[in-house]
Amino acid sequence: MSTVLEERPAAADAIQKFTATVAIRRFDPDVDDEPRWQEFQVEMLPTDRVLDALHQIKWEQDGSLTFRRSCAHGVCGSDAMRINGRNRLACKTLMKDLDISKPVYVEAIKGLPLEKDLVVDMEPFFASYREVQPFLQASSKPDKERLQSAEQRARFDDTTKCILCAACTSSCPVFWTDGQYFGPAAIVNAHRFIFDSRDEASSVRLDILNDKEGVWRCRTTFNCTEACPRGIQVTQAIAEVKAAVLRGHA
Amino acid sequence: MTNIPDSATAPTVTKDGVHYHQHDIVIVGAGGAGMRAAIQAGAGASTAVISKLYPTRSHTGAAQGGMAAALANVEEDNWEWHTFDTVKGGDYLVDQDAAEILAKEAITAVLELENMGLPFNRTPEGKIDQRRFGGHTSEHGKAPVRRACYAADRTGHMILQTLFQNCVKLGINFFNEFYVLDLIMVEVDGQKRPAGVVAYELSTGELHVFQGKAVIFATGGFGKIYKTTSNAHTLTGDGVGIIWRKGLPLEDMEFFQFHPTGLAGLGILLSEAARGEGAILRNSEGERFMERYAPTIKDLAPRDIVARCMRTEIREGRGAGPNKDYLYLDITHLSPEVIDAKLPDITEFARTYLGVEPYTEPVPVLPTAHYAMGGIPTNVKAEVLSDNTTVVPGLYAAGECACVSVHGSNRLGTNSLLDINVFGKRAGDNAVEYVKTAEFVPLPDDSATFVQGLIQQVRTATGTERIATLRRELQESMDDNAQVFRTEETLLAVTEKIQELRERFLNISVQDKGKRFNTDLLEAIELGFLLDLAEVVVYSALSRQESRGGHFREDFPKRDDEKWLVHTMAYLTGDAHSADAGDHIKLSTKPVVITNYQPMERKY
Amino acid sequence: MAEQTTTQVTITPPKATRVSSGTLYRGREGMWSWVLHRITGVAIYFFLLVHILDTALVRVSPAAYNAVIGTYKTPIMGLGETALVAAIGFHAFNGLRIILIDFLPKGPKYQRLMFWIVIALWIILLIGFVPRQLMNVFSE
Amino acid sequence: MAIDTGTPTIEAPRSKGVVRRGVNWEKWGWLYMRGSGVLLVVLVFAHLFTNLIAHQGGVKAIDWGFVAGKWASPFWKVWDTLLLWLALIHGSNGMRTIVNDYVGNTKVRRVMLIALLASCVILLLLGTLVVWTFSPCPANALPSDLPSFCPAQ
Ligand SMILES: Cc1cc2nc3c(=O)[nH]c(=O)nc-3n(C[C@H](O)[C@H](O)[C@H](O)COP(=O)(O)OP(=O)(O)OC[C@H]3O[C@@H](n4cnc5c(N)ncnc54)[C@H](O)[C@@H]3O)c2cc1C
Ligand code: HEM
Ligand code: SF4
Ligand code: F3S
Ligand code: FES
Repeated sequence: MSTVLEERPAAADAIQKFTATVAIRRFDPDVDDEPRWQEFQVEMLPTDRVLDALHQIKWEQDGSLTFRRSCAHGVCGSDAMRINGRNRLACKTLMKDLDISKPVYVEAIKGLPLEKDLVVDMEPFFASYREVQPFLQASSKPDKERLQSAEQRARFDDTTKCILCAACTSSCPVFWTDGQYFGPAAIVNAHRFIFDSRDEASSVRLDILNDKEGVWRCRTTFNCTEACPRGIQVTQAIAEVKAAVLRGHA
Repeated sequence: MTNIPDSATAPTVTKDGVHYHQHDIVIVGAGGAGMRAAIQAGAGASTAVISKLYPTRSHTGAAQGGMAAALANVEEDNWEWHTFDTVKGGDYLVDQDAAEILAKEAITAVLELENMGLPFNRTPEGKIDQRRFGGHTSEHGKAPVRRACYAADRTGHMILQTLFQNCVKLGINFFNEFYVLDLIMVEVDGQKRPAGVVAYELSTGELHVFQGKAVIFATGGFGKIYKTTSNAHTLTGDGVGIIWRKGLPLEDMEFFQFHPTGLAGLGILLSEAARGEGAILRNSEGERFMERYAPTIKDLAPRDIVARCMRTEIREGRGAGPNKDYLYLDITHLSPEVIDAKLPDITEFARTYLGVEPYTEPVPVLPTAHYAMGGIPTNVKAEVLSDNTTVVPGLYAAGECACVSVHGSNRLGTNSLLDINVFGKRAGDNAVEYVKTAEFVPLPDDSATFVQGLIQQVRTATGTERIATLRRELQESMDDNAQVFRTEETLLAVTEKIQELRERFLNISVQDKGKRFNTDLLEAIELGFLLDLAEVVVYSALSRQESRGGHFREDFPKRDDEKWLVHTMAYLTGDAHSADAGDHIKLSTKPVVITNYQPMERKY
Repeated sequence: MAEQTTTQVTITPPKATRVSSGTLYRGREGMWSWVLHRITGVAIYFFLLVHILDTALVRVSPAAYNAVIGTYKTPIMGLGETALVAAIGFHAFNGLRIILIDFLPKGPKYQRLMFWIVIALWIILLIGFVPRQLMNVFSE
Repeated sequence: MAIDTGTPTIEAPRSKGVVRRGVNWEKWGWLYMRGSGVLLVVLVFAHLFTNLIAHQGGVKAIDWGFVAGKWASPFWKVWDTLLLWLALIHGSNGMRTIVNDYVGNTKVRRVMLIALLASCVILLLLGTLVVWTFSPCPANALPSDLPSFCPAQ
């Protein structure tokens, strides 16, 4: 069997290099009182991502540039940052998709304590996550798997995709105000269990989120949904949790 | 919620700027293997998990396709067939006792994960659904079998999340962004035993010594010795490197798996699940070339075979693209609904990174460095060995950094997620048993001295070489010379390169001299590990004059069971910096455990 | 991947730029509608405070009330009143949009569309109201 | 609008210990904003329409007599009272949210919340009193200020 495939030079397509300017908001608390902007020139290929630009700067120009990264393809959640004013993963944002006639502005995510350059303290973020009891609570001890229909499984599929990158929470204007709001990521992870047919503790989680700093603080600004690199319908999930709190059950 | 001894209150003292912690069990690495061990360990003893990344950033989360277990939920299957496939897939270099444990315990491992909350895809009856995967067959190779349990194409993500969730539930103590840089070994009654580990805290630059009765290594792979790899930037083999520097052996290092379908040019993985769901590899002529090489299971042949066939197609001029240097993975015949339901993530990778629409266009792919079959030798109890048989009491290893060896010379897809769960659990259980009776090994006064020196040396180095340049040269040379096909000539070329890089490594400098989040400094240290490990890989590969599984010597294209049906054991014996690897690496062999399956020719 | 054609590019050394603050977060319809909703809400609230007080003057004496309400009849206050109606209009329509987002299962999905409908309704409202109002304000 | 990431420390989330007792004001507040919002649309637009559009001359023609004319009818009395209560509580609750969002200093916040509550209560009472004790034809007024139906005219 043989289907004729069109020759399509994809990766090697137009290996045209271009230069771009990257402005990075630098901060080293040991030296700086205030964060400061610094501009770098990078030489990019069409397949290069913002992460490649940052690497090029770190590896060839200024080794002290600091950021987190690991998987480099959008699955580990290390490198959420603000690129041209919006939260994204550096490893999922192609340079060629940005307007490179102007500098590409890169800065740390907002609302969490800035540690150095693009690195923030993630602890408050994870503290909120831990508070919603993000683990299955089921009393029965079956000797095989618990059964779950495909529909029941589909009910919470969207929110299982979360990689805890904090792009959502740190894009939320309510979270920026005082950092006390649970934030969309914690609610997403609560949602993942509240609507899991195997779980028995949804009412506990609904109770936790029916709090001063819980779901009611969400002002449906949709920044979280726009920012989520996993395409999770975050605001939708929050709305479903609100509805569940009002109903009193999942 | 917390039902373990609260080790947050375990003694911490600070002396000379070094922080000392004490826990019964110290786990290094918070990937799948580390956290599976932690769940066992945390329930029975005071446990600390030290990880250079936040646990959920570990590369287990990148695994896509599935986790094998002969549940027989969708068709007839049993663990014995699974054992056979594992042995055959590994080209008979698998220790069969271990493979049997792997296949048998697979079933409980999957059910346990389900019970912990893992949202597997379901069959119409509500049971865990299963899919096909390369090399997994029924009745000893008759036909592909549906054995891989999965959660869309993010099985590893769901495993990592589920394990982390259960660690949160148990209140496990994590030390995140702590880089373990040394293992403290002390001689007690004439026997070397672990006393603890030394870690560098990324946020402050301070050193911490973790004293433990038992130490479990679960630091994952070292794919970053290659340039084109599916592995994360952080997979630099620190754990394996630390063990190596302690003079403990490494097993089967020449066997590195190249996964057939990495995105061309980038190495980002497109799971074998794609082929499990029906995707087809094609050359520039549109031909389904795997039909020629493996008539029975075609595109679902084991990875080593497919990767070699792909390289052969390209060499023979049937590669696609302007430079005829890649092939196609074609899923255009699958309906968009099936693709969206079963392969959503990997199709998105193709869209995002190559701008290719997999619904309608074939995706350019190339083999990518993927998995280290070799590593720290352990027995089936996950205890680390200091030679072919001697156990190091209290030292355990599990996951990709370990070599049990259940993967032999080539790992089957979905067997690694299984490995981390089965042997991660065993490591945890056995460590708990061990600490019940063991005492702490007293820490020597100079516990942190070595690491202090290492850091001082790198921080103050004023050479002229850039870390990134050296690393790139190493990776490129490894890609060119120690990839799918190797010959003595190419291996010697890369040996020379490594020697040169070792020299130049003495003349490096780091620009960041600060203490906080000094990733510049750590990249230098990581490069040190990469150089060490690349050298062992190449040296072991040079010595193995045969072709088997992931190791294909064009100058010795045949498998040679007479001479080489043995594991390679490599030891660091002299000064690692001496120019000639032969001066400081000693190789020996270890017999393969064969129980039921005598080696046969491997045909698919 | 294929060897790259090496176009010579000169890398200029890094330079410091002066703006030190962070950039403004570039949210989309959802965020800006919320900003407007908040601003209009506050504006209406303060107007309401004043409006209750001035209306309370009806209880004091007709003269007092008429004196104060007289100041509302200047063109400046007339324009202010136009702005107030505009604010109320936006706040009200967008308030309904928020309510629909909260209570309709498909609400979040269509939030952006609904935002543009709000803007459309708001413009229609203003087209209906502003000319009339201005005529009233500026006619003698 | 938002605090800067430059801030070196923020409080740990909800560190003050969550003590929940009695009525959950947040939930009811949230519901109230929506419920009152729907009613307010009707109340406010009718109010604006009668005062600015339907009424000849718009705002320019509003005077004491106009108000007295409206409040002579119990229908408008009820209407405006409803409008007063729903809008003021809605607005005050909205302002409370905003104060909670942006006023970090606990003391300042407390003062502002008390001020909000006080002004809300006072204005509610005042407004209600005005509407319901209002007499359209007070004895001491100039006849020219009074609506046409007053006997004094
Ligand atoms: C893209 C991809 C897809 C895959 N798909 C599949 C699949 O479908 N099925 C399958 O079975 N297998 C798959 N594999 C293989 C499998 O995912 C890995 O082999 C396995 O997850 C390794 O797990 P681990 O726990 O050993 O290591 P990892 O998950 O890599 O974790 C390593 C941990 O060690 C820590 N660490 C490392 N060094 C240090 C140090 N110096 N100090 C402190 N901590 C340290 C890290 O922080 C991390 O937490 C895939 C692999 C890749 C790369
Ligand atoms: C005309 C009909 C009105 C509707 C449909 C309406 C609707 C709403 C809704 C739904 C909210 C909640 C927003 C959220 O939770 O995100 C809200 C908030 C608010 N409203 Fe109204 N409202 C109306 C009139 C008013 C009036 C008359 C006032 C002034 C007294 C007012 C002042 C406020 C304030 C201050 C807020 C808080 C804003 C915020 O938290 O961002 N609203 N409105
Ligand atoms: S919901 Fe999305 S944006 Fe938020 S943490 Fe999870 S993956 Fe990141
Ligand atoms: S950004 Fe914030 S306000 Fe709600 S919709 Fe998202 S949580
Ligand atoms: S580096 Fe892993 S998400 Fe970007």
